[in-house]
Amino acid sequence: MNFALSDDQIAFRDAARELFAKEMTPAAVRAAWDAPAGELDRGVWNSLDAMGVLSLLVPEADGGLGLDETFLVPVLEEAGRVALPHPLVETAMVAAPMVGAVGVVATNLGGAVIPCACDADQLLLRRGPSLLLLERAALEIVSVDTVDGARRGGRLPDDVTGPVVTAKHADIEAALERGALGTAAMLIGLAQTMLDMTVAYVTERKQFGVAIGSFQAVKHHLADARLALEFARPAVLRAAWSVAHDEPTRSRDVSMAKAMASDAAELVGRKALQCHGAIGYTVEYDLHLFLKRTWALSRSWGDSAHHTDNVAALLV
Amino acid sequence: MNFALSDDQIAFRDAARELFAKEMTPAAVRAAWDAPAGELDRGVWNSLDAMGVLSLLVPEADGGLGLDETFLVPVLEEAGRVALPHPLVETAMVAAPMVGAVGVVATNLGGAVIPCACDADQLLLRRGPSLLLLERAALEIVSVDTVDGARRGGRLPDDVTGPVVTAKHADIEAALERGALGTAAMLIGLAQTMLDMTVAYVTERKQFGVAIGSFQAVKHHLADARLALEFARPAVLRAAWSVAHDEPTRSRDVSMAKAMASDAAELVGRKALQCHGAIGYTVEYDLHLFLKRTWALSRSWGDSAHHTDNVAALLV
Amino acid sequence: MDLTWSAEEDEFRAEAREWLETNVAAWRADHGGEPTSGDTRDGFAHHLDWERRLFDGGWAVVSWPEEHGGRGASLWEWLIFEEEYYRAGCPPRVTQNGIFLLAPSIFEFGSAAQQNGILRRMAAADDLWCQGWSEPNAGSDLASVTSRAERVEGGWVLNGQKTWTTRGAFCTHLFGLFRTDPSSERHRGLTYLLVPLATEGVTVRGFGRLDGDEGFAEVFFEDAFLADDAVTGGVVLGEPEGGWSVAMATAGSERGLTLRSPGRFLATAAKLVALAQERGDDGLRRRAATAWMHADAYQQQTLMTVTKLATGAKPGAEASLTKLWWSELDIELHQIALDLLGAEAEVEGPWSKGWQFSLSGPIYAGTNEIQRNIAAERLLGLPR
Amino acid sequence: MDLTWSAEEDEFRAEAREWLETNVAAWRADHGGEPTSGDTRDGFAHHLDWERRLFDGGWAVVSWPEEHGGRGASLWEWLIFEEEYYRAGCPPRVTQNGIFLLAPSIFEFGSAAQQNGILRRMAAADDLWCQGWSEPNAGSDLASVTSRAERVEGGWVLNGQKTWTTRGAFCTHLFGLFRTDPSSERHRGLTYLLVPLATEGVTVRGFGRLDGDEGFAEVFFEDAFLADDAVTGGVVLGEPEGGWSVAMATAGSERGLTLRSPGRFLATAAKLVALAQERGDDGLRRRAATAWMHADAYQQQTLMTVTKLATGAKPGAEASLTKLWWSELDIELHQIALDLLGAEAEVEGPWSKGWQFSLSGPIYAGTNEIQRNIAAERLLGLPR
Repeated sequence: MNFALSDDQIAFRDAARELFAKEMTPAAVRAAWDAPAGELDRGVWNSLDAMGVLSLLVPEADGGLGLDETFLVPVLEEAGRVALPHPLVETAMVAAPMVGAVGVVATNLGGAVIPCACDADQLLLRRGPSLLLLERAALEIVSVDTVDGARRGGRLPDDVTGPVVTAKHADIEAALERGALGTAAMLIGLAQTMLDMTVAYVTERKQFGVAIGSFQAVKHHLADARLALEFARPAVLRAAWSVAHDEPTRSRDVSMAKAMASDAAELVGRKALQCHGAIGYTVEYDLHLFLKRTWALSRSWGDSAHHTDNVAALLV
Repeated sequence: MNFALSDDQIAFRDAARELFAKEMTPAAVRAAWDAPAGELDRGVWNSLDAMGVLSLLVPEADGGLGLDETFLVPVLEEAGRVALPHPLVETAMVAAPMVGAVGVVATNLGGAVIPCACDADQLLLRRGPSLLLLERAALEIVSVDTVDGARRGGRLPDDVTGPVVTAKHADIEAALERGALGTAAMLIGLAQTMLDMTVAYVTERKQFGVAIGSFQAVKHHLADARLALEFARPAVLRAAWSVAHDEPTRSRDVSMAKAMASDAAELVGRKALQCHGAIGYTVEYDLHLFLKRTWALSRSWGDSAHHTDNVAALLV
Repeated sequence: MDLTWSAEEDEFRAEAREWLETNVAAWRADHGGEPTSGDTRDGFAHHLDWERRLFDGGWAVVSWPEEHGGRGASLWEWLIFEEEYYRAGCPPRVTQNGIFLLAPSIFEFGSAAQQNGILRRMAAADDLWCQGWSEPNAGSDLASVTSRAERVEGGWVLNGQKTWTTRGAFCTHLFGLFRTDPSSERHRGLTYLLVPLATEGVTVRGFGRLDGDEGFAEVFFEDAFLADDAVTGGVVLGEPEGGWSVAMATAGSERGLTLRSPGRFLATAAKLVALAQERGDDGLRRRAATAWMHADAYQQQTLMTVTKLATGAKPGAEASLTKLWWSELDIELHQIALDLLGAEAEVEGPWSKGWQFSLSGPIYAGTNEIQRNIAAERLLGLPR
Repeated sequence: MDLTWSAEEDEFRAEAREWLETNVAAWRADHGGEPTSGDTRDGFAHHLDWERRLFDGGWAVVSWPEEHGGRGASLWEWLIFEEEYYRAGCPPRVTQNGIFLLAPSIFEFGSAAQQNGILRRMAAADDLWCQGWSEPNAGSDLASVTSRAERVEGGWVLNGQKTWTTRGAFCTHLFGLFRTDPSSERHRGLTYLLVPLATEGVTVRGFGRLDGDEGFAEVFFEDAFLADDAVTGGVVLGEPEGGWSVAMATAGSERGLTLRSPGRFLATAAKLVALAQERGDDGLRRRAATAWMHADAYQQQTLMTVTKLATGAKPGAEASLTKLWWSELDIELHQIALDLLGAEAEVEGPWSKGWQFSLSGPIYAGTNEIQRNIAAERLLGLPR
């Protein structure tokens, strides 16, 4: 029994962290809000590609790194920390094991809209019992206004058809599991950033002559936030292991990870906004970039109730 | 529109309050824990009888006061404040309008056990589609250990039979509504006492050189308790009006009253115990008398979920 | 005790309902069916048009005396009006900060000249008032205001900065506190001033709220000369250096009965219940019913409060409980709606917009942390 | 990273499971099928019998060195043991306050003579230790202890009162803090003493917990003479007047990894899920699944913590988070069970008993208010 990341896993994560710190600043996230559909900047994406992150789950025989989800999940937590707008979960976690490294992949598997639909090279589409892989360039995509502008959502008409990747139920279930797991990891990272920002703010902000972080009510809000994160994070890491090793509990473990990460991130977001007060309530301050992504992801790839019901069903 | 009690209603309530202050002290509640089955002291009960409370809902033609639930509900709130162990809701609220003033009445309509079963003169029993009225003396009653010792619970064998009071569905529904309404009023009173005790305790109790009520965490616990009570109380009074005037919304209003009073009293109880710390966690201190009655009543005559579902059904 | 409405009140309701339903439909039609948010530049103009229709119909300020543009309605009638207003789907009031925050203080502290000069123009939406309470370093701690006004011949010279001024970029006037005794501290030495935003030296910069609408503004004062007669009846409300008590009266009404009436939440709760019926499971339908009860309880508690006020009681610290309740109720209603919508919730729409707005409730008008302190200290008597 | 158990650990688990299942069944049978609560006088005797069977089987203190009655198990094995212990339905440990609160301090601060004299007898349930932290006016504020010990020839004279002493009426020894420097204040001048309850001048009065069991005691000291050799190896643990740091080490372990292991809650969660399957609606089954996840998350978080400790980290203020989590989890589990039982919940039974016990969780071992302060100040670095 050993719950610690290996040196290799840590090295991967730290490399991603360093890259994101440099290239995925809040200003870069704002740029993703503003860039026209189809023109998402690919600088950071190309760096991730060069690091091997995009093909991490692709077998070595197919030119990938042949590693597993316990390597990718810590990287996705880092992506959450910076609110990376690119479809990294969709591409590296969901699509790559099925179709290899084929560029930027967007998908409708996760929810109501297709994030980064116009920015993708390929679209992985669920249509009835099948998964199709389509060239984006050939498709008519309708933009959708989302609360998080960096989601860059789109929709497709119902009658799109194209080459079938798989029609196996198990493949689609596994893809959904990987999507939920990757999104859970993103949510942990988002929550960590929102907590860190809030701790910094309440330590500096003074009212009534003292830092507002010295008020017990603020302390208890943030202790609750820290508490939720403390117990959601191991659940996510355990789910990564279960998926990587195809444990019999993998579906239950992934659902637990997504439910707990969604709940924790929503809670941290609420506490963060409340402890910021008015400053957090403006788009000029950065908090909203993380808050809105949290709301989007907490209900994508199955919301907390959906995954809790799955756990309930699997506990019988 | 006038939400205030009339002078007559206030006079009734205040007379009950005065009586209870004298005769239903915590020591008297403890005596009800200790008295053998069938030997509940009837001092306070006889005074209530003399005041007309027991026959308040009985028509004047039948020797009662011919008043309505808006008179009885404030009295029941007072009964809750002192955790009256006698079956006042069962007798005055549930049975009296159906069978008149026939002594102490216990019933199985409210839940899993029959409170004060051995102490009653009559038992109002639901059996299949009928309500029966039986002489207690003729029955074999089995005592049941309950968390609240003053509940004095009993059970009867399933095969008891006797004279039918009514077999009309509407009568039984109305009796259940009156029971839920009366119990909601008791819960408001219980919550008020637990809050009052806690405010007094945290104002006096010192730790770290100051009254613990000066800590923001304690303040916020008790503000939440006060908040829940503030909004549950009008819902109970409104339901009394709806029942008294047979408003079309009576079932929904009663269910809302019971759900909100149950939730409020449970919340106040939790906050009260936590703010007391260890002292509240002993049977030598009085808080537990009110806390345990709260737990019993919040789930009797339909718990919060049951009544919330009824509201949901009636909102369609 | 009598929980029925009188025949007159029923008549008032019927009249309000008919006017509101007819006129809000006409207004919508005149602005392309679904007018944009009143917190954007274009939308604000549409909403001003609505405010003027309300005024012309005699519904802008029903509880005010007729001489100032109202119809002298009772508190009961005001509650009925509010219920009908939101039931008919009428839009948020872009004039609310003048009507609900400034006007009560004008009624209590204003001279006859101020009342006559200010109130009717406010009701008619001729003058548009925004509040100038908060500053970058004065939020919950309102008494730490540093914007200052220096007395000069014929007026005041203003310097400093206000912020979080709702719809400030679209308004014409600001009311707020300024430090007029430079040696004073905390709540002493503050004066309540009325300031036309067109005054030279005053700069307004709008900025985006959480939902992206330009609902906030910063207001900068740089040696701005405010003439004593810049507002009819004078620019000082109440006594000079007595601004704190005037502001507290306003803050009291801000927190109290008037800012967010039960009608608003009853309307949202009805929509939520419909959504839950349409797409909820048992668990979500139960949560929706709980939220509906919380909205209805707010109505009942308000009726109880108005009963007390109608028999002469003064509004007290219970106002803190009311603020806690409606602000947390609003979040509850929208949270459940988002849970019902699931992944669809991220698409822009009335529920996601309402959700974002609801999150401001526990922050503005005195944070809920402050309100809980007040409830504990003033209602329960816990030590400060 | 490797989330599998080794073959040796699986073997340890199998051995523990077999021994526990067999022996707990035998013990139950020997005490009439369902032994009464260990917090009553009769029940305590039954539970002492269980403790002695555990010791004889080598399972009383698995993580202690063999010389003191343990089997030198790793933290991993201890977790496995705890999981199996509760899965087999074994009873609460009536010796726990000695084993989990005093023993860690004896290991860290005790002389060899104290370790040899005290630990094995504690493990064998020959000596039964209760804690003497709280006093009537020293609860959360432990440093305000006023019970005092005066140094005299050959020993100490004790005066004062301790209270909330768990199972004090059934124990033989008490450990606690006494003020030995009468001029000292707060956490200075306190000495950690070990006191046989049979000492003349010591009076113990048991009293009822919330559930009515005599689980608490008050302990009065009236000129009680505590001889230096009343406990083998000496009655002072650590340095005289250095009691605070010894107690903090104990309090650290009380809050930390050891007092309430995940196994206990995993077992309760499994029972709750079964109850929800049997009689829950969708909403309640969902709540039960959420609580089950919280229990399982505690297990995962503990495995992560033990990984850190196994690689040399020291337990830190994260222990406050652990205490918050298990205490609130325990209430959640029982609350849902009571909601499933509905009106039946008022009848005495394991769920209603467990519910009452769970409510003490946020109070004892440092209130959850104090724990949240610690988490905010020490983990997040917020100002005191």
